[in-house]
Amino acid sequence: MDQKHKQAGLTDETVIQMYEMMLLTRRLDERMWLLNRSGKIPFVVSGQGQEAAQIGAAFALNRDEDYLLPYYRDFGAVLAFGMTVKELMLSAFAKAEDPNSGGRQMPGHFGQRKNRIVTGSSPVTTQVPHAAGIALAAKMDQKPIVSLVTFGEGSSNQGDFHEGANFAGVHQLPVIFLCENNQYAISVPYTKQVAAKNISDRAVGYGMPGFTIDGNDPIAVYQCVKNAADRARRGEGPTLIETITCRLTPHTSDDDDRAYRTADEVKKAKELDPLLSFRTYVKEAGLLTEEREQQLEQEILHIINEATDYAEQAPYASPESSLQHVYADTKGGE
Amino acid sequence: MDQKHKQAGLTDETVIQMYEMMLLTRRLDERMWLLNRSGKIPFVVSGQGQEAAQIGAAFALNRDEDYLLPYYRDFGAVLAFGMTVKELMLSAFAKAEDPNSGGRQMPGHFGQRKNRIVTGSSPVTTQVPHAAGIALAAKMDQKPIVSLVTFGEGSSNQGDFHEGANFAGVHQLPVIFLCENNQYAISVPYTKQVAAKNISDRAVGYGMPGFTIDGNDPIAVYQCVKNAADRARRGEGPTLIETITCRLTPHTSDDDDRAYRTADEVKKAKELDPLLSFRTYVKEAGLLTEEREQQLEQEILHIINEATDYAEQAPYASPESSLQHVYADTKGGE
Amino acid sequence: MAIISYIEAVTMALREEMERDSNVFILGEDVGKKGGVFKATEGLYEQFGEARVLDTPLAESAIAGVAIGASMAGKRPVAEMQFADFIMPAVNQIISEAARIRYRSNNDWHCPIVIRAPYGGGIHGALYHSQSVEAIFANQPGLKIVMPSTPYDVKGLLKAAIRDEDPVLFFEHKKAYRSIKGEVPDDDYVLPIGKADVKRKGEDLTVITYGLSVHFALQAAEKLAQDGIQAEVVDLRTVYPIDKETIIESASKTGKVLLVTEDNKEGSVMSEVAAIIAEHCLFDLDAPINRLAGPDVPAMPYALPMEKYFMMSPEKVEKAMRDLAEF
Amino acid sequence: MAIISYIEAVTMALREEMERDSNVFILGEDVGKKGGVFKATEGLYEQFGEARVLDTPLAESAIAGVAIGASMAGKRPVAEMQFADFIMPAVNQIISEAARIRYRSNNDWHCPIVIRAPYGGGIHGALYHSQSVEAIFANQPGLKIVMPSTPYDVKGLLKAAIRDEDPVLFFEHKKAYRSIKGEVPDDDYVLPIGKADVKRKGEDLTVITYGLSVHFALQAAEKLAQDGIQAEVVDLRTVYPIDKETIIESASKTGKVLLVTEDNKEGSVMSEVAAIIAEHCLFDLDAPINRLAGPDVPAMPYALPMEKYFMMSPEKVEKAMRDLAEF
Ligand SMILES: Cc1ncc(C[n+]2csc(CCOP(=O)(O)OP(=O)(O)O)c2C)c(N)n1
Ligand SMILES: Cc1ncc(C[n+]2csc(CCOP(=O)(O)OP(=O)(O)O)c2C)c(N)n1
Ligand SMILES: [Mg+2]
Ligand SMILES: [Mg+2]
Repeated sequence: MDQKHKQAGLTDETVIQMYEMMLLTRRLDERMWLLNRSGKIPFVVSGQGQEAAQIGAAFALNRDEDYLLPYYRDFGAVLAFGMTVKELMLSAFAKAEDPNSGGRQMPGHFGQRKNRIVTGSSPVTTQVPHAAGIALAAKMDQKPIVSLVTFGEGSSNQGDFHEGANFAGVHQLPVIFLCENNQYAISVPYTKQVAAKNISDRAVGYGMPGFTIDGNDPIAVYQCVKNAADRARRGEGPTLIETITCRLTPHTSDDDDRAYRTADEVKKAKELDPLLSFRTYVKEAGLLTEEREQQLEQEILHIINEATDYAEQAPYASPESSLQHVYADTKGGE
Repeated sequence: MDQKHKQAGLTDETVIQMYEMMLLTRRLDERMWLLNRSGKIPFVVSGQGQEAAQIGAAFALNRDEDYLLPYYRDFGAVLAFGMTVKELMLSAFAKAEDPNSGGRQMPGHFGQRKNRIVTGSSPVTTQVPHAAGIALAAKMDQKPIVSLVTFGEGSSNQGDFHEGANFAGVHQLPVIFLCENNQYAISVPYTKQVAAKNISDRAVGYGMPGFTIDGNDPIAVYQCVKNAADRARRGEGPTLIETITCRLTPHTSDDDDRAYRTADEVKKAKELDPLLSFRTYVKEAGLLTEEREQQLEQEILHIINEATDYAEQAPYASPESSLQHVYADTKGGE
Repeated sequence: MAIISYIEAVTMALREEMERDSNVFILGEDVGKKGGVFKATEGLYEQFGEARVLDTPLAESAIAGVAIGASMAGKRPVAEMQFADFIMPAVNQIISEAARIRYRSNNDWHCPIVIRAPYGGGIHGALYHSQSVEAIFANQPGLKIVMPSTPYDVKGLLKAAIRDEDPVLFFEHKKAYRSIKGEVPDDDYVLPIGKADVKRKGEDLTVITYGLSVHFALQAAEKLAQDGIQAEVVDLRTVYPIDKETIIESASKTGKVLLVTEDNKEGSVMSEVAAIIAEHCLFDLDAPINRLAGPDVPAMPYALPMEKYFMMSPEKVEKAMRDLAEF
Repeated sequence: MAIISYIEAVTMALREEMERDSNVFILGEDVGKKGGVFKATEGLYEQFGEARVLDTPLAESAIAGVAIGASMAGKRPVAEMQFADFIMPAVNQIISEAARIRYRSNNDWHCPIVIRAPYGGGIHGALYHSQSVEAIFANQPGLKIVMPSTPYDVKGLLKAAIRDEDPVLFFEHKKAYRSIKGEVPDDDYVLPIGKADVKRKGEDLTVITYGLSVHFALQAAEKLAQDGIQAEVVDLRTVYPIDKETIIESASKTGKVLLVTEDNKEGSVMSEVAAIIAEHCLFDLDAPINRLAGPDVPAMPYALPMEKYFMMSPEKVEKAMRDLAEF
């Protein structure tokens, strides 16, 4: 019998790329925490535990044409869409060269036009109607483009989720709604956020298919998002996909999660860490040797070191540049 | 076999009361249009075609304790909750004595504290979270009170529907969400509003039961709302009920529906007019004779005539009274 | 040059822009087959088809949010809010998103949308169909707020708004829709957003206002002229960001300023105008800066006597102008 | 009398009011077990239980709307918006509903809710965790907006807000939470909503401000005093509806007025203050009314140099005061 990734239509090369990107994402994330704890960067929000969902989803798209509307944990997805480690470090250090915002926004507020990563804000879920709008434009222009929008399960309780999903349903737009369900909205557990068994139960109310899948399995996520993208491109409309994961860190570097969840709970979740299980998978599939793994870690370390040094030394935007880009014709000083 | 209303637990007396109230509601509504077309009142919004849903639902509640959060077509429901024809006429004429608003709001913006009819506004669906809040208060106070909130199917696409329903689901609140699905939001037909088969398909996403029923059958509505109210009082949480009806008039007196629906469509809907089928029912059940019917029409005519005369002659609020009641301590002139 | 109504100028601008640029499209509640509840989009569904004149679900945050998304993908959406009063559910999308997209992305993304909405009272619309909502948005850098007074201005400014690279709120006075008529060229023209317009020259006092009240001020000015008092009438046209220069110039010239808005008084855009004058023209003033506005109650009541009490009128403006002239 | 921090005063007021009146309850995101992201509700979940300290779903319109509903059924909800920036999805509930319920029902219903929200910058919160949002609401009759500067005022005004019969927005400066400390009586007391407070008496110029900037003005005033310039510092405390009397009195007395806000300049609540002075004290003024405010860009950037450029500071206030004194 074929290996799981082959069944899903993934080549050996692609699946190992996915693994490498997951590892890169994790190591970058870990470095950010170190930088934060040593006082070098003021803030971290991270995606640890959700990389499989993010990377599985991103790889299922056409990363040269489709649009990504990520939320703040989506380091894996934006890396897969072409943002570089250096660029993410520039954002962490809030430097002028940060392509997301030139140091104007907090880290995790992604945006990069050339890679069709749509600029995001802090108020959650506003990106959901945007994804519908982008898909509407694609439909009008008869371009085979899909928009993928992500959000937390807590955020799926905002009105904008409902309105955006409904709009996409009515107009049968090529949108994929990806809910990264990590069981918590900061300190609020799933049961106090939602009474439905699954977030995907909401799909039927918008006339679209809904799926709940294991967010720790990048191949399962790939497969499900790929099917949704294919459907979308065939003009069959949107899909709601919920990936079940766990947030392996506190909410952000400002949070202490011991106030609301037990160490045991986190420990158990860490046993399901998608990085571990995917490593096992690629090894057992004969795609990753011990040496290559060592080498890969070295390469990644090097990339991250270089990016950190660069970003640390890069200049801030000038204070007066705060005045720029309010309107198309704002030069600053107005 | 028992008659349908008996199976539903309705006595002969109650069922005939329901019929009388439906007839009263319709005749009042018709009078309002006449008054509008003859230039006596500036505006009408009406509930023709939806009376069975409104009155079936209202009768299923404890009209001495429960709360009603109606929307603008709910003349039947507010009459059932104790607002009088005279009071509604005072509102139509925008006179000072109007208990809803003292002539400040347009007709159809109901509110009467003594009857627990909660004040409403024009922006649709804002009342949905209010209903959850009232139910939350009831739960906190351990009172066996239910809140019934109504809204159109178009309005169920607003964020506030989603957020209010989700809140009620999470906290298992005693709320009944009643969607009066009349197939149109002004000119926009159901298929351009919603891709789901039924509005009630949304219930599962909030962890509550959902039902779609014939809104032309007051007994079916009564039964379904009664079950929901019983569940709510037992602490089993909210219910979403969708009644399928037809709006027999244009959207309001300012609308001309010939631009967007055919005469034939309206004609067919009129054949399903709940007033006709319910009259047939009570007659066949032996609860309404020809004479009683005549007499009833006379009584209603008299009530409406009297109310019209009274309201027409009643004084407006003084211009300066516009300044009152901004805050608890606003006397006016501030 | 034809004489057309204010609302016909809206339709004309929309039609011409849709003909000019295939990226322009309209979305909103009942804008399609029905042609809008006020008929502003009448005929456009027939001319441009369903794909470019979209009837949306009843959900304003989605209307704004979808427009924003489409604009980021290269479209030029013109969203209609059925009444300005119903823009409230979309405030998050307008303020947190539309207004901030260019700035927060350091000029990488931008958001060229227009949101049209009928506002204003005097049409028996009660609390929720009469409001002036501009002040809610008139402190949000990134937004532009246009509120035209004449059919000529409507056409030129709506076209400018559609071609603008940034989000524009375009508020149309619903009482002006059919009551105000004027000459409008058939040609293509745009008027500058951000510039006030002196609608009448005068030396004795200045009235600064916008929207329907411009006409009240002009009528009153004619009456005063019969008594030899020459009032200058400044039409703001854009209420945010405001045209300081024109304000300062006129206020300095006449030394007597009356500010008129149909909105509630406290916290209206006229507060900003007063602040600008107080900051820049203090020593040129011969009289306190006078604001004439709606009372500070939530919104206009339905019953006619109360509505009239709240609503701005030529008589109220004239009285305030005479009082000021006599100061 | 203990010296406590600004945020401790918030918690104290909440606790005492919950002890006093069993109808008072709290709802918001993370207010329960976690005690709020800033810890304003710390210990209350433990003391009053889950039923009176509700962790809500992440949905601000529901938080406001549910609070409104509960208040109409006799409760006294205190809703927390996690950051003032995230009040935007609730604007429709606050403006269309809370502010209008008493008026539209002709006094039949009313809506005694408090909505608390941390606002303001200087904490490295970037565009969406630094904003001053009061101007959005400061033209909505029916609402009251309280923005205290000291722990003493926090306690007295939050208690007053909870006992008020009408909706109150209560904005707490998040940078003040731990940096500002002061004496707060253990006793029960309330301070009047709608009244400004003269925090420092002076004859030479008036600074009118609110929130954190009150402290900047007081610090600057001390410096000026060393040079013999006596500044009066007026703390608005309630920014809507505004206390005209106190403003007029102080402006008339000193004749020189500096208005300070951390918000963007155009359309801020200070525009209204300027308008009031221009309307009532014109002939008492010795200098133009000067506004010191944030620049007109969407909101405070994240990077430190840009944040500092935007943010108000004692130095900026002092400089503006000296310039005005020398005018
Ligand atoms: C409108 C809004 N309200 C509140 C917040 C504060 N906030 C930031 S993240 C968060 C929780 C989000 O939970 P979820 O959607 O499950 O995503 P997760 O962080 O778990 O990935 C909250 C409440 C916000 N950013 N936006
Ligand atoms: C927030 C908001 N947007 C728009 C409107 C204008 N409007 C009034 S009723 C209506 C249609 C409502 O349709 P539906 O909910 O199906 O109720 P129906 O009138 O059919 O009973 C619209 C768009 C409104 N009142 N509120
Ligand atoms: Mg989560
Ligand atoms: Mg309908």
